[in-house]
Amino acid sequence: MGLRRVAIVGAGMTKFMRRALETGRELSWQASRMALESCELTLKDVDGVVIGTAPDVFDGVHMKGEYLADGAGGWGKPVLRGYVGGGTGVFSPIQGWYHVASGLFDVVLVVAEEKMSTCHPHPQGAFLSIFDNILERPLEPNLIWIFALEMHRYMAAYGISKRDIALVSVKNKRNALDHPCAQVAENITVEDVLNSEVLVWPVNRLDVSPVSDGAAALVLAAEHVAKRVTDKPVWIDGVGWHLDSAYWTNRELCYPKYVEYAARMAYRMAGITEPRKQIHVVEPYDPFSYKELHHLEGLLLCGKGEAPQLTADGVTQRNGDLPVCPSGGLMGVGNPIAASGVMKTAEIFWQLRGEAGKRQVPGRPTCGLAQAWGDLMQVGTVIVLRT
Amino acid sequence: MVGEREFPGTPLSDEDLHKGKVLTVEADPNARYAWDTGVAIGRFLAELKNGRIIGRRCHRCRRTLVPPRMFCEQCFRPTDEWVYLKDSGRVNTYSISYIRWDASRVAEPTIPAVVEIDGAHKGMGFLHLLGEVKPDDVHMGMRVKAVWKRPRERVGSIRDILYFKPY
Amino acid sequence: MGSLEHIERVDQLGQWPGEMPVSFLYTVGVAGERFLRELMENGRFLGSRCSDCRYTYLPPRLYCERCFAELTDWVEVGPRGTVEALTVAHVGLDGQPLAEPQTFALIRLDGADGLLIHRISAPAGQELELGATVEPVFHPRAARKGSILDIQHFKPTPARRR
Amino acid sequence: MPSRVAIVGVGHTQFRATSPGLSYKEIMFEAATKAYADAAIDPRRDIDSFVCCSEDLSEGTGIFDEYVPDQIGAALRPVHTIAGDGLQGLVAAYMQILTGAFDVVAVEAHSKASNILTPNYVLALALDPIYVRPLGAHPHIVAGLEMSRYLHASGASREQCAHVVAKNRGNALFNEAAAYGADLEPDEILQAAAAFEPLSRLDISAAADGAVVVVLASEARARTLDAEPVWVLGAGWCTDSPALDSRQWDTAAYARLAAQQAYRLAGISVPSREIDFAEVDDTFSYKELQHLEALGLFRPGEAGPATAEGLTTLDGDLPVNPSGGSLGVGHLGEATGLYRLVEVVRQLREEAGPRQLPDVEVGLAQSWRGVPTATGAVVVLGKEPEA
Repeated sequence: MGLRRVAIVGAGMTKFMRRALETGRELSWQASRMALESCELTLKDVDGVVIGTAPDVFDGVHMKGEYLADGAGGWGKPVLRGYVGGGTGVFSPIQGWYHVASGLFDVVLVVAEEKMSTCHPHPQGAFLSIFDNILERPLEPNLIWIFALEMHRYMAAYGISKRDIALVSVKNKRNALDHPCAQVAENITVEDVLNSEVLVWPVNRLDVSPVSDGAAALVLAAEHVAKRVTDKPVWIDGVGWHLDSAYWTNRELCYPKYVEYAARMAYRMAGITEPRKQIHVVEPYDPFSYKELHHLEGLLLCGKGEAPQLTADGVTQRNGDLPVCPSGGLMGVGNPIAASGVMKTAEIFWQLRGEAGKRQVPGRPTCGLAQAWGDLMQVGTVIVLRT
Repeated sequence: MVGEREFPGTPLSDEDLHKGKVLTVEADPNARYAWDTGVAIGRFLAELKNGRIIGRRCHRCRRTLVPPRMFCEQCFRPTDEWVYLKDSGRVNTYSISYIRWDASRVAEPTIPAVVEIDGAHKGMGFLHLLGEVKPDDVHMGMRVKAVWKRPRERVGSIRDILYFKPY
Repeated sequence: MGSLEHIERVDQLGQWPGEMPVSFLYTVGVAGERFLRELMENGRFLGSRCSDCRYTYLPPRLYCERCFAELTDWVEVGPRGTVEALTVAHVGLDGQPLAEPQTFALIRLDGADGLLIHRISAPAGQELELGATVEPVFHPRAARKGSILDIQHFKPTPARRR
Repeated sequence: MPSRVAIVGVGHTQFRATSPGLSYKEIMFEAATKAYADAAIDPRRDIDSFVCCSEDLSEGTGIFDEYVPDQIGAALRPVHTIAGDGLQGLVAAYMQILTGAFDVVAVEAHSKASNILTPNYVLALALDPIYVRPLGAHPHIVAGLEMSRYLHASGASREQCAHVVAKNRGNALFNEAAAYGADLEPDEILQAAAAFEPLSRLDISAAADGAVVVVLASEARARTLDAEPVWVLGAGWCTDSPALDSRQWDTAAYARLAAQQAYRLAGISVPSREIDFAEVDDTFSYKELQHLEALGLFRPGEAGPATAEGLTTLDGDLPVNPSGGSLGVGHLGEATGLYRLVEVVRQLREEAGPRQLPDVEVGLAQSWRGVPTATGAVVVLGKEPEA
């Protein structure tokens, strides 16, 4: 659809950590440099930089994109920071895509960073500021409230149990044991999830991804550059994003329509008509266990309310018919908000190149998808990659 | 292969951070605001002070919107008139919270809910709390009614409603 | 500005107060640890040097922003430096006039390319100008915390010793 | 070659020191309504994508992108936020159209600066938290230092800067949207109280509230609309080092590099001859001079004398900031650059009323993100498509 094809040619990331010694700028540099080295490019080769990072109150820096710019390779270059809440991580490569597809850029560095440990007494305090300033903040909501409300609505609409949902935590935390950057990888059981501390029913401690520090980066290139620097370019064949109304208490929460719209936009661009058949490996956004299921449905990879069965049947296991979150996802690797979406995109990149090591899914996948979500249960961002 | 690479990053423990093993700088943002409530929310708050819930109606799509807004996001046009709604409704969804906004534990759980307001367009409501009910007795679709602060205690705030209770 | 409805009661136009209810705890980072500890313990300034770009960062950086190399070449710079820019602040963060105007300078420490921004204080009657040579005044060792504020301020060097 | 991109609609509110009785949503709605009426389009049907420009801490809301869609007709549509000036939002829209995947894209930016009770504290959060912020200084010391350096390096004088203030506030008298029009003599400005020497209080633009929306369209789509298109001939944006220690202090390197990119796209080789008028950033008086030189509209050191001689007045050889600039209109936060682009559009459409410049074909709008950033953007607009 775009005038020019755009490929991902390199990826890098830091460990995801509860607390990092590095400053946000240092984390950004670590991930960016690794991404450039992975494709043997240097900063000189980079024409433009895209920075993805979500609320400034995590890092405790106003105009955080400016602050991070040198660590992200932006010195003396065109730099643009975009964001769509939690959807930012997958939006950042989309933003990189339109830079290159526009014809104005040949090589773009996409960098996402979050240093949530800066925020005290707890990063969740920062989330109070995402609620409506006048009608919601006075009620002193916790971030988890709204997801508990959505999860409950989803469970009720389709008769889904907490046990069905807990399987996602078990799978993703186990997958993450093979990820060298993982923060909360472990072997747990469904019972462990159900017996973990109840935070906001129906959400238990082990249904929630952690707060994290970390950065991740991608190198995007136009076709003529991509073919020169690698024999394994991974093409960005479809991108989509949609933002629904801010009035979340006016919307039906049991189904993420905005994810469906974003997916349809990306599928149209990528020529995907039967997503379940044409897509081989997916990294849907899983900051909470139920979100993976919710998103599989929104991505039209199964019918409404059917994702739990898919999970129970083992279809979404790494060696299943449709591997879902082979990285370990946010539930296992960690969740430095924007960086985690770039991590997901990087995972699909590595999977399609056969470079995912112990996490490699079988069957030589040629088409994969990464998706993120965020704001007030409001935004979907989708990217479709092919070899 | 990615699994063999050395990934950067230096994890710290809580102790490293708080017991001086690494150098740190503390800061208080002192970021304070006074947001203009505007036409729609200004009126909504004024009516809460009066013990009433008010919405705005769009004549084109025939929806009555709450929280009210001066524009219809579906039709992209100004909304047309104010409509008083009832102070009752139904529980659209709810949860049971054992934590505060800052993640600290509470002794008695609170029950956040989305309450669809009677008189508003189907499915439209706002976030509030439920009260005078045990968590186990709440169910989706339950009829609830606002419990207001006493008139002289109301200030024109969403908290002029203490909570919604079954009725 | 246009309003979609006539405002009946200007005395009832409302505002809702709020704030960012958090505080921040920043790590000083990999390069910052080395720089600030040296400042605290020995009152010495360490820069980090990129030999390819011929640039010595101060404060030091872990990486060169120009070529992205990891910087491992640490060099002592200063403590004397040159004033590159000056400003006298008459207004404080609260927007109110300061009781005492404060002078700030961009200082290039000898041997560094990067510029330090800090308070500068000259004895009464002594005019400060661009190009002046200055040196740091440190807090006593026991009072230093590993912070940029371990330097109280800079002051003009009394006489040129060579 | 990609097709051209046109500005097909502009809309904005008046700009005033305060905007009591109106929420940010309500002022955005007004600007959007006007822009869509100007373009004669229905956003719910005709706009493919929306870009909003905001920073969380200017709004007092985390991930502010949540609250943008409804009042600009963007609910459940592709919407994203650029954490940058409106001109950076505009280049994001420009690139989206150049990909060929979007025909019509709207850009929004606004200021509710009056709602920030502690603006200097908020701005101080943009300073480096380790090395600069602990000094406890008002962030405008960065501008005081830079002005000291600029005057030293360029030979410009405070008097010449005062001419900038007198000119821009005078121009604002002819702009009904402007908040701070005034008839002042340079001498009166020089006598104003010192703020951050060499800056006086009157050298610093004051904040104002307001909202701006601009609609862009592909050439093919622009041809089908009633509105007279104004063409984007070139655009560029750039970030110098975010760190105060390693950036260039004498000249505005970011503006020079952004202009190079824009001029290359626009095919401009002698900007001072090919550009008829300019709207350049004048957040602080000296910045207008520094920017004019960085943009190549004057040689280094010549913008000051030229301004004092009246070359940049409404009837000068190169009118600069006919709108009144930030000094006269008010500083509009992230909407600053976007409103200046609106002024260029109005001048090229010959709709500028009492401040209409005669015979203008090509105009330039430039933005700077303010202290403590070293980021700016340049957009060159032209009346007629090249033959």
